[in-house]
Amino acid sequence: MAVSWLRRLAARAPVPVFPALGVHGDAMLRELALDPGVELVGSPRHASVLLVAGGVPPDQHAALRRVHDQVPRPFATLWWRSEPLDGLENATRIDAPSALSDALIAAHRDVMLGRRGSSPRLLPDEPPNPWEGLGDDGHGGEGMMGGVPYGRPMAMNMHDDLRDGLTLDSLTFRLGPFFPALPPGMQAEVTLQGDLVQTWAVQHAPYPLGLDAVFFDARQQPVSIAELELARARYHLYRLFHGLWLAGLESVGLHVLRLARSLTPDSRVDGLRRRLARCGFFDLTMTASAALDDEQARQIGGPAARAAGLADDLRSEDANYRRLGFTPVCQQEGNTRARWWQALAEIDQSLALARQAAARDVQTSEVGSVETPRGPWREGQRPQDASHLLDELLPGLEWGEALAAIASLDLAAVSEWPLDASVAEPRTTPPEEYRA
Amino acid sequence: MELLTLFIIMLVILCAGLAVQWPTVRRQSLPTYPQRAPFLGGGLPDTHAWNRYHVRYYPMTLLLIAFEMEMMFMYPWAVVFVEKGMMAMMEMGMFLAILSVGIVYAWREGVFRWQ
Amino acid sequence: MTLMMLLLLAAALIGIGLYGALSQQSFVMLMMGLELILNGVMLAAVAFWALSGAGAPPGQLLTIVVMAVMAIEMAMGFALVVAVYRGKQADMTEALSELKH
Amino acid sequence: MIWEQLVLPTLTVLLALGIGAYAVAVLDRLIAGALGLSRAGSAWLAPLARGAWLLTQSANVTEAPDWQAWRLAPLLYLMLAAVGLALVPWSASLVATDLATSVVLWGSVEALATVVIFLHGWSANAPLALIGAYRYVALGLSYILISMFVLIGVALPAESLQFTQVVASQAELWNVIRQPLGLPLFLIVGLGVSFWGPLNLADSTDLAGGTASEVSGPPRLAWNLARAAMLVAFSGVAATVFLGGWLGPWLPGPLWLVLKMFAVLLALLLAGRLLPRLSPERCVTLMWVVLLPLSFVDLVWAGLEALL
Amino acid sequence: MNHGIGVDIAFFLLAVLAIYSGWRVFCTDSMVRASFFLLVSFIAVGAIMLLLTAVYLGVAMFFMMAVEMMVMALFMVMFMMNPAGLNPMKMVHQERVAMAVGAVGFMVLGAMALFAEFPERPLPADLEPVAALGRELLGESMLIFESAGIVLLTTMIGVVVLSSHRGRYGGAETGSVPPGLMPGGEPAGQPAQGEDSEGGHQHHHH
Repeated sequence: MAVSWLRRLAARAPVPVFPALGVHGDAMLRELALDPGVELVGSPRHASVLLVAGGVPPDQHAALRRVHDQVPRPFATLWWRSEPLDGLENATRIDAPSALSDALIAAHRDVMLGRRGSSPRLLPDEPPNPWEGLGDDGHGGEGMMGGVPYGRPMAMNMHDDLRDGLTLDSLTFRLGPFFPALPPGMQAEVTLQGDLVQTWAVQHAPYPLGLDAVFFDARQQPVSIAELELARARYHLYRLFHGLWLAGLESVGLHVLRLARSLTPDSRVDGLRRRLARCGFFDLTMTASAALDDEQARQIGGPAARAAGLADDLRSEDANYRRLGFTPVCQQEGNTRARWWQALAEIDQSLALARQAAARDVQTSEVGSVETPRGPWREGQRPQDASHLLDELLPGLEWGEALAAIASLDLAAVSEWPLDASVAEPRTTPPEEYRA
Repeated sequence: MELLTLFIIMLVILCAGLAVQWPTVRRQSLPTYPQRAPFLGGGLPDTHAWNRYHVRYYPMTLLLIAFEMEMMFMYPWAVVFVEKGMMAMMEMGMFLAILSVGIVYAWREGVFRWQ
Repeated sequence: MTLMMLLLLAAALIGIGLYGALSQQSFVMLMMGLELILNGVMLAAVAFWALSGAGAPPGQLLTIVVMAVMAIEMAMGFALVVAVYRGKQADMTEALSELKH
Repeated sequence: MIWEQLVLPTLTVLLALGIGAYAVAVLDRLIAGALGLSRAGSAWLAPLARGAWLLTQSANVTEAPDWQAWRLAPLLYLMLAAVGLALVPWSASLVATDLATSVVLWGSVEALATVVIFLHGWSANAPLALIGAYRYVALGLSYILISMFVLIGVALPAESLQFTQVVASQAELWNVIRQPLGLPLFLIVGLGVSFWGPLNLADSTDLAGGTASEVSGPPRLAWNLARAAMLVAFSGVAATVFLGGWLGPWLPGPLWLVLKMFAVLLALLLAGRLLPRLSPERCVTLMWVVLLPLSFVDLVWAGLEALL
Repeated sequence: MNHGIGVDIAFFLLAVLAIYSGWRVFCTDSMVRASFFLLVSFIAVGAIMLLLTAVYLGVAMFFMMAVEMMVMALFMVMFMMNPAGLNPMKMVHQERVAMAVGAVGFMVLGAMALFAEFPERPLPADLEPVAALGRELLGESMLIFESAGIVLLTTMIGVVVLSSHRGRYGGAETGSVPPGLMPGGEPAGQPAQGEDSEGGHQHHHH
């Protein structure tokens, strides 16, 4: 039969997966990005499997239901370390990281071959506003602008324009928490006029970040600087991956991921930096927008602050770091572009430190406070969420600029719990020869 | 004959494209309302997306209309260029000079930036 | 396809354009009417050129000039609309009719 | 007569379009694989499997789309690609549409492509698709002038706006050497007209797929197909006007053209994978302030070269 | 002029298309559709020109009008309420008069077409329309060519002056606009707006 022939062929395609990231779900995302059998897509319309990775807080279940219902049939859902929503009790839940990729492929195949029905719709089939084809033409509006034609009101002007004197309509919507270009979990109410962000109000902070366990250890006991710095470099490489993916440079992004996975103190990023500079990533893609002032930079802390010229780094207080010749690297401008330069510079510096430290087997001397890649973690004071700063930073930026700015800023709080080591790559401790 | 060929090609492609879309789209019923809502990562819009969209590059478009009109003169000019020799060259010089003045002026006024 | 039929078509386009230009309240729609009139004019010019003018070069030139007029009309028209809108912040129709008085 | 002038050219164009679109998909995958973005399964089967999957997926609908425009836009885009390819001469005699003004007609294909891509994003009635559509218009209205200047440049030595004449004028020296600025500028146009790689402002990742973000199933297949077909059509035109079209020793003309088209496609697909997406504002400024003056230079160069 | 029946059929179809889409321009609710209906009308007329062997003008019509109607659509959407026609609307005045004028115009012109005698002088067989136009432009009608350049330059400048926010006359306003909120940022808009949006922020925060 023709259809079954078509479906058999379709079953062989790489699985288009839309990832809805829950808490600590981004670690799984990076694994899947390198998986040849899986293709991560940016819109649920392009997906055959909805993957919910990580727990989703109850207050975001409604949004998850909406995303779930936006995937066109037929599709399957897969829940990785996450409790399936009510109504999806039969859905597959996977906890072992190694099984995920195969489970995704199997889910796609099963749906295609009809061994498994499409995931059911969770929300009632009702228009967003009570609406029935009212009026002569069945549109349901009143007058020219009134009513709720097709279930929604019309866009009307609410805001004066920020840039020029033309005040036209603005568009208000809530974005996230599963929008792939935003940090996982972040929800914001956005008003656009044209493609310019008019207002941006963060409604739900991004999920706390899972840091590598070594940063937690470093607060209890001296740890190997090489290990600490490698973890830091890896963290920044992950951020760079996201930034590159957003800029449409997927192939370089995967190169970065691979680099992060096989990171040793001998790794170099000079080539990467040259490549990025040459292809115009800094000059043509990233703009000099969303610059932080000193106060904002201080609130965020960490690399973002150093990109704005504040030389604050807890590592300078550590005697052993000083012995390795550590001084904070800084940029001056504090804008999106400078933050990416900073990220590359920090990776470079971390690798250099790791090289030296591994050669001499140096350990941290300070205990209690540690400079995490997200920012300083002083006595009991984890880096706090700073996403509210976006409300001041983003208005006036073009949509792409705004999202690039978000990607370049690391705003989420640091989670109480370290990243589960089994999710992340096998912890790359420095190879034996460096320890000797 | 050329136009007929072109027309037939267009027709065939149109039919082929329809054949790709039509059968499946016809057969299925309308999706549920939640599916039809625009994708915003789980969020919802307040209103329809269609609005009086603030086109941030509108001065550029107006510039283009005037600019493009000059192209109308340039195509016939290109055909007789070699025949007319240096005169056509001068003509072109003048034209490009005029255009350049327009562009430089517009650039100075920030027309190519998002308004 | 005779000259008469071509001219009839041109006349029809001009007639529709006239209706549009006179009946539409908004300035942009009014410009659409004008464009449609010019469309008819261009067709007529080309028809004369091809069937009655023995391919005299000014026939083609006339069409190009009409197109240029169209482009200038559009560019200036929209620029004016923007300027008026910026000044008045009002819906365009009223703003422009105020200009008239 | 009918066979030679009607059936054969039509079949050639349709076959080239179909095979070309498939080749684009395969080639892009191979390039991606070479750049470290490997996917499981054979590269030859993958486009077909993807097509089959899109045919089985149900087509999405938005709340109140502009139905006709939404469903027509991919078809029209595909049609424009076919028109573009119909203009390409495969040999001195084998050409579907050998208009005296085929250069201008290709220019209109580019202009109409802007309309169609805008329509695709606009008619979905969704915020992100809308932004993609308007972004693309900024790009589309900018690159069109560059394309025109570059193409007028190649028309100068040919003393004609006919593609066959343009090819004939390259019998001694290809335009790619005669007008060294031309092909690089024209490739940028190619990236623009198919919104590929660095100029993918319409369907970009930060818009979750832009104009295609709300499209699924068969209409999305048509859209992707059309986009690949447009790349093919563009590569045909680029090979014709800059790489001497069917000209070449030993091999038959059409084969030469195919080889040259492959070369152009390879360059475009590589650029698409290696370059990041430009920010729209930068893109417009770059086009008008840097590339447009460069195309002036190209035109003056071409003019001087043609007179000497 | 001798041509096959195919040309007649094509002409007839294109004529119907041109008139139908021309008419639809004024009775569709969606502004985008209206502009693109006009584009279709232009394309049909351009194709008729192609049939008349006006190779250059016909094709030029396509690309000129594609760009112009694209811009038209942008501005239509920008300045018209309810641009997509989600609610039906009719923004017409003196419709009867307009209709009458349109009909009278059609009839007068149509009568001219029907009853006036035009000489029948078809195109010479060896005419190259494009080259002829080029020679005309560089020969006798040089003045038109050159003045067109000047006029268009004036249009460009006029357009920029009138429409650009940062234009010469907008400059005065810039003085009253507070400097950007952040270094290198865009002006914060008028003072009243600034307060407005701040109020909005506080509201969202707490």
